[in-house]
Amino acid sequence: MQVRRLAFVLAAVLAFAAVPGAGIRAADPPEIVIGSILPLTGASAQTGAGLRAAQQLAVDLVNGHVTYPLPAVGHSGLPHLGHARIRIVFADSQGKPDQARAAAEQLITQDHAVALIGAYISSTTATASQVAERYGIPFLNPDSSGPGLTTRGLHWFFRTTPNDGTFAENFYQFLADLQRTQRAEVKKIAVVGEDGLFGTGAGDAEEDIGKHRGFDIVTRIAYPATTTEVNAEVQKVKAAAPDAIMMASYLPDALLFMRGYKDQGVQPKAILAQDAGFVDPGFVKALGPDAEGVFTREVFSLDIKHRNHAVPLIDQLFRLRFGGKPLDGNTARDFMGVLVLADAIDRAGATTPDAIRGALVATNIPGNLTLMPWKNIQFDQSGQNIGGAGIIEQIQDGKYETVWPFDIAVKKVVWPMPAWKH
Amino acid sequence: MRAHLLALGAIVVVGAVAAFGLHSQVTLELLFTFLLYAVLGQSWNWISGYAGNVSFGHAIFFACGAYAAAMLVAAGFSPWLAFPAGALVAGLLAVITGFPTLALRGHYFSIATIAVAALVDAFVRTTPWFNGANGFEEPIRNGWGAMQFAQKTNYVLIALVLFAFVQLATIVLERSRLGYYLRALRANHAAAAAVGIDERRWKLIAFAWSAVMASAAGVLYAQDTLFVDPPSVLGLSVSIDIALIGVVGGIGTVWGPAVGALIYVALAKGVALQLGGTGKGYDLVIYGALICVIAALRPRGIVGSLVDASRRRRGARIANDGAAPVAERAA
Amino acid sequence: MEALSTFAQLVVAGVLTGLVFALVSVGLTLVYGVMDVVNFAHGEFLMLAMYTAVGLALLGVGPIFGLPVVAAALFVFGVIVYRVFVRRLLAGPPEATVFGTFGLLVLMQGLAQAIFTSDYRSAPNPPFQGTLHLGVLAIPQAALVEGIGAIVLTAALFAFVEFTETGRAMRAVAEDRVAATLMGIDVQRINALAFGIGAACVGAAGSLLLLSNPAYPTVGVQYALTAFVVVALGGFGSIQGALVGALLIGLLEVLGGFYLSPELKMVPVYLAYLIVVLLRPQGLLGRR
Amino acid sequence: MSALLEVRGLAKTFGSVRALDGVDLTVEEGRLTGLIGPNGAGKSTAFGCIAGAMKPSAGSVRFRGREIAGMPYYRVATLGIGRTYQIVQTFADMTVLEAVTTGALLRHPRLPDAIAHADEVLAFVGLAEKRHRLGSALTIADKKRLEVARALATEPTLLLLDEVMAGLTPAECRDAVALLRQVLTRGITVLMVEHVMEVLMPIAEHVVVIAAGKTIFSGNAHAAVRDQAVIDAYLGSPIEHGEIAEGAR
Repeated sequence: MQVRRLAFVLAAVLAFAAVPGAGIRAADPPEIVIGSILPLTGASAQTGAGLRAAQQLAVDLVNGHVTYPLPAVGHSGLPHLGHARIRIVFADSQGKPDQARAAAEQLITQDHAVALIGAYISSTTATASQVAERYGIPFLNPDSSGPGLTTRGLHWFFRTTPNDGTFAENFYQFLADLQRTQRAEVKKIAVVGEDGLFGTGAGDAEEDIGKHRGFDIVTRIAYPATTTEVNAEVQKVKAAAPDAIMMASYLPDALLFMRGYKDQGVQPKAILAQDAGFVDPGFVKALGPDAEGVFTREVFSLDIKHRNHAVPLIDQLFRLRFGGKPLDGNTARDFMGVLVLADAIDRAGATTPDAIRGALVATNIPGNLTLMPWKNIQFDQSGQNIGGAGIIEQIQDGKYETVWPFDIAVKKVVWPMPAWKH
Repeated sequence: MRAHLLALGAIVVVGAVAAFGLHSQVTLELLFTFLLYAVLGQSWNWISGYAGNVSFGHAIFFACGAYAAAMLVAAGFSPWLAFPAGALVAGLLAVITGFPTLALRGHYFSIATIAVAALVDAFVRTTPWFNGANGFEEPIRNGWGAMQFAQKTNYVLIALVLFAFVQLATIVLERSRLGYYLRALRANHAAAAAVGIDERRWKLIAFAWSAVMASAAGVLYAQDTLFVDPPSVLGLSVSIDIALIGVVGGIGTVWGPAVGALIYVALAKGVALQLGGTGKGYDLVIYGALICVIAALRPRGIVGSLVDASRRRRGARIANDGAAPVAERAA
Repeated sequence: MEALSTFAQLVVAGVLTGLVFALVSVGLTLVYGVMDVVNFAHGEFLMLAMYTAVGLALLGVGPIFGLPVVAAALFVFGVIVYRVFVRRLLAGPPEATVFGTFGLLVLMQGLAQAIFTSDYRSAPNPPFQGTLHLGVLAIPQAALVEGIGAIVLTAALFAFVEFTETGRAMRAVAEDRVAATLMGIDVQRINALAFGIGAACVGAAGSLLLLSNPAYPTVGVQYALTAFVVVALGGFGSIQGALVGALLIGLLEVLGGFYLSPELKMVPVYLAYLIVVLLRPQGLLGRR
Repeated sequence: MSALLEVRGLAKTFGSVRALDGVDLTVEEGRLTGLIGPNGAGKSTAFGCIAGAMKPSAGSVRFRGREIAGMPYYRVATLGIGRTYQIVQTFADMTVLEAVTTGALLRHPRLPDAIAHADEVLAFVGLAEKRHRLGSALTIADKKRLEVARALATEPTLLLLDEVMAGLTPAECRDAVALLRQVLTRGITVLMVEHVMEVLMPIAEHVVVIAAGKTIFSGNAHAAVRDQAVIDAYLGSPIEHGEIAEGAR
């Protein structure tokens, strides 16, 4: 009967699918394979493409001979491993947790990666790192800021980027410094964020640390990330009349809020944003003068070139590979992530997981040998880099200027933020 | 009937052989995902195919199982309890949401399922014990007790058992009072009422069974992925994936969901892994185009149209030569 | 006093939000009412319209002057999609149209990501960015223009369907396709026209929406969901019903967001839908 | 003989139209009762109220002493009232056997028993050799026969037939009447709605005639034909002398 034949065909197809997948690999390549999981399709595909270019650039520099004041760069491969070259293999997480797990499995079992790096979106980093934990492979996360990732007690998980807790701490440290230097009076704080993992993580940290430091959290607002209007949210903020508003939003909602604040005359002394929508090129372009004075935390800025002259050079190399787009917080962190991993493998002198993990634990790279505004790169037992810190930029004359910490600031803080222009 | 059982037996045997014979974790992973989505597709097929009420909110039942497993493990219980617990919650949820909505016609029901799913999503996000947007992450364990394994083999075996159960239940459905009544309701409401079929009661039974199956698949998903949060198990995109598997394969047939799942896995997972490096939405383009072609040319899906073709040929043949073949009937 | 002015502002905001929802839903009512086709790719038509409007804006033609051009472009797109694809779906069983338009949704999402990438794109310095202040109320000009656009579009469509020859033919097809054919109406032409005009409405909506929203591949998804709830609430096929449904939902979302909580602001919207649909399956003003 | 179905003072208004204005009807157990009347007399409305789903504005419909007015069709069927529709309703993509099995499932939940019972009913109505044919591929007469078989499969105590003879050739009518006689011999009570008098004559022991929404005759079929009120209802009452005079002026 027609369908019976089809059912048997189905069974046969399954059988064939099983055989070729045995995955027998050619002789072990001289190269050292690093597996990278990124959102190459789906909503974050554009960001994923940038991260991919930055990671590839780092690998090429490690395999190249041009030297820069950066770890593991310019020695034509890894010196302690007979100058073996590094090869990075990318797998697409589509921004979905289960797909990220499948990608991690492929990189470990089929591509025989000695270590993994990835995965930008916190939920995909969670599942991919669990696969690495199960197989006992070091996993380095350069770019997910969800605080929970390093509280899971994973043995093989390391994170170079500061997390939302650090950034919230930065905000309050910044406000304390301003009070000391410019008599800036901030007491009442509004915490606003989209209701996904990003907004919730940032919002919780901002609220807890704020209360802990004696600030008055006058309102906590979570809104559906896909909302097409924010009238109610703006009215709630207006009713709370905060001195400062902390925002965690993507571009569409960020624009809605800023226009709402202007229309409703919500005039805080400062708007402190967790980058994302507030650093999207579309933000300043859409708001023009109304974007003036907004503060945003950042992990990287081209302004710190005086700390490490490699910064502008790497920025130039990156623009060549990525359509002239400058190095930003995400791409810079991923670039550094690959170097930290390469450096660890080199110091391990072997590609066994334990050796690499040992080298990672022993990592202590001084801040000026990185592109980042960090004290240094050193992991605590939960795998979190304790030397990391964010910087704070302010939009002045349409440009993002580093204003804090003061030792690397290039512009003075404009306080309070200018009134809305009508 | 016999044909189905033979085919099911063959697939179970092949699956078991592949589970033990194979070493490539990636292929085993694809096999596991195929079985999981075949179960999900079949569970959706019971309500949207056999009962004729097209659901776009089916993820809420999948989430019952997934959250049950994650929360039970977080509370220190064995994930195996999630099968009965998830089934109970999913069944109840189906009855509560199905009772008022199952009588709605066509698009009204479909949009109602989206609305219900959005309400459940809001409830899970804002109720403290579901951990809101953070969801749950299961600590790494090993062994049958914790239903977690380093190798994929055991996952495939459990999925195979679940797949076999679900297919068997569907084969039995077609030869049961529920199956006849659902077909009657879809074929002609007036005639169905005349022979005493209470639409709401029988569709609720189908809906509850459908929910229980989806919940079981949710438990397996949670134990394999070890991470559960609203967007990954409850989102509209999850419901859409489940619905599309049923459509491609063929609604109201025993083997439609399995074929749909095979295509889904081959396309969404296989292509993405291979095309992974390019960074563009190519797999979505291929997938969307395939659905459009199938919907336009073969609206009953691949298996569905085969069934129609065979039945029309058999119906026509009987009409003219009058010879009555053995009561054997396919699909 | 303070609470009163907040309430007044919220009501005004709710009405303006509702009008934007009406703007986005008008095309859907026509397509559904005439041909019984719920076009699940409605959101993607809106996304395409917004990208077209951005393209025109980059060529110097702003969202307002560009509106008729985008509407015409979408009209052509709508007719082509009907002739090539939807016509075949209608020949199949009822679920074919549901899943066919679903495939279209996934296809257009993939193409948008491949061609436009997921960057946010908006018109360079769009007009009407200021705010109107009436006493204590503050009304963004963009929202006002979109609101006026919604009312004009609804009225125009209502007039077209009620008073023109083609409009009557469309209502005949909606009432009874077979009878309409017997009356000598070329149903295929009417369906193509209805699908084209529906798409043109979405084109106009896309252009106006660009005043306050950037274009990106998934911009249409949330608007489409709301449009379905609006159209079902107002009664499928009833153009004025969609306007009433949209205003109700706009108010529910904004007031619910303030007096309930922002995170739960969609709950009253979906609850209202379920309550109305269960008590009046044909919606508020629908006749089905 | 006890009355199986008693309809008292049945009234139904649609807006301002009084479709039924006091219909009384009694169906004796084991006998075939005909409900007859000219077009527009309210037969279908009455049938609708009796068969359930249509809620009468007033009056009662008692089946075995139990009030069933306005009860949904499926509940009425479960109580033991089988029915056919004026416009035949078939399960299009089901075979004849499957359709009748669906009916049998009401009393025989296990499929094998239901199929066996369905086969018996098919043999009884003479559709056995077409058991595998698709319902949609049958002639009108066979479709009506299938609908009767489907109703019989639910083992009703009362069978309601809504113009089951409509659209049949004289030969098909004879076959249908023969079938009805067999149905009666199985002790099933039948209420038949028709508007063609001579179809009812040979088999209806008891006839109820309604006109303009009222019962105007109840009794033996042969007596009905000679009853003045019935004739007037069908042929229109003779014009009184006075009326013409007024009209003409």
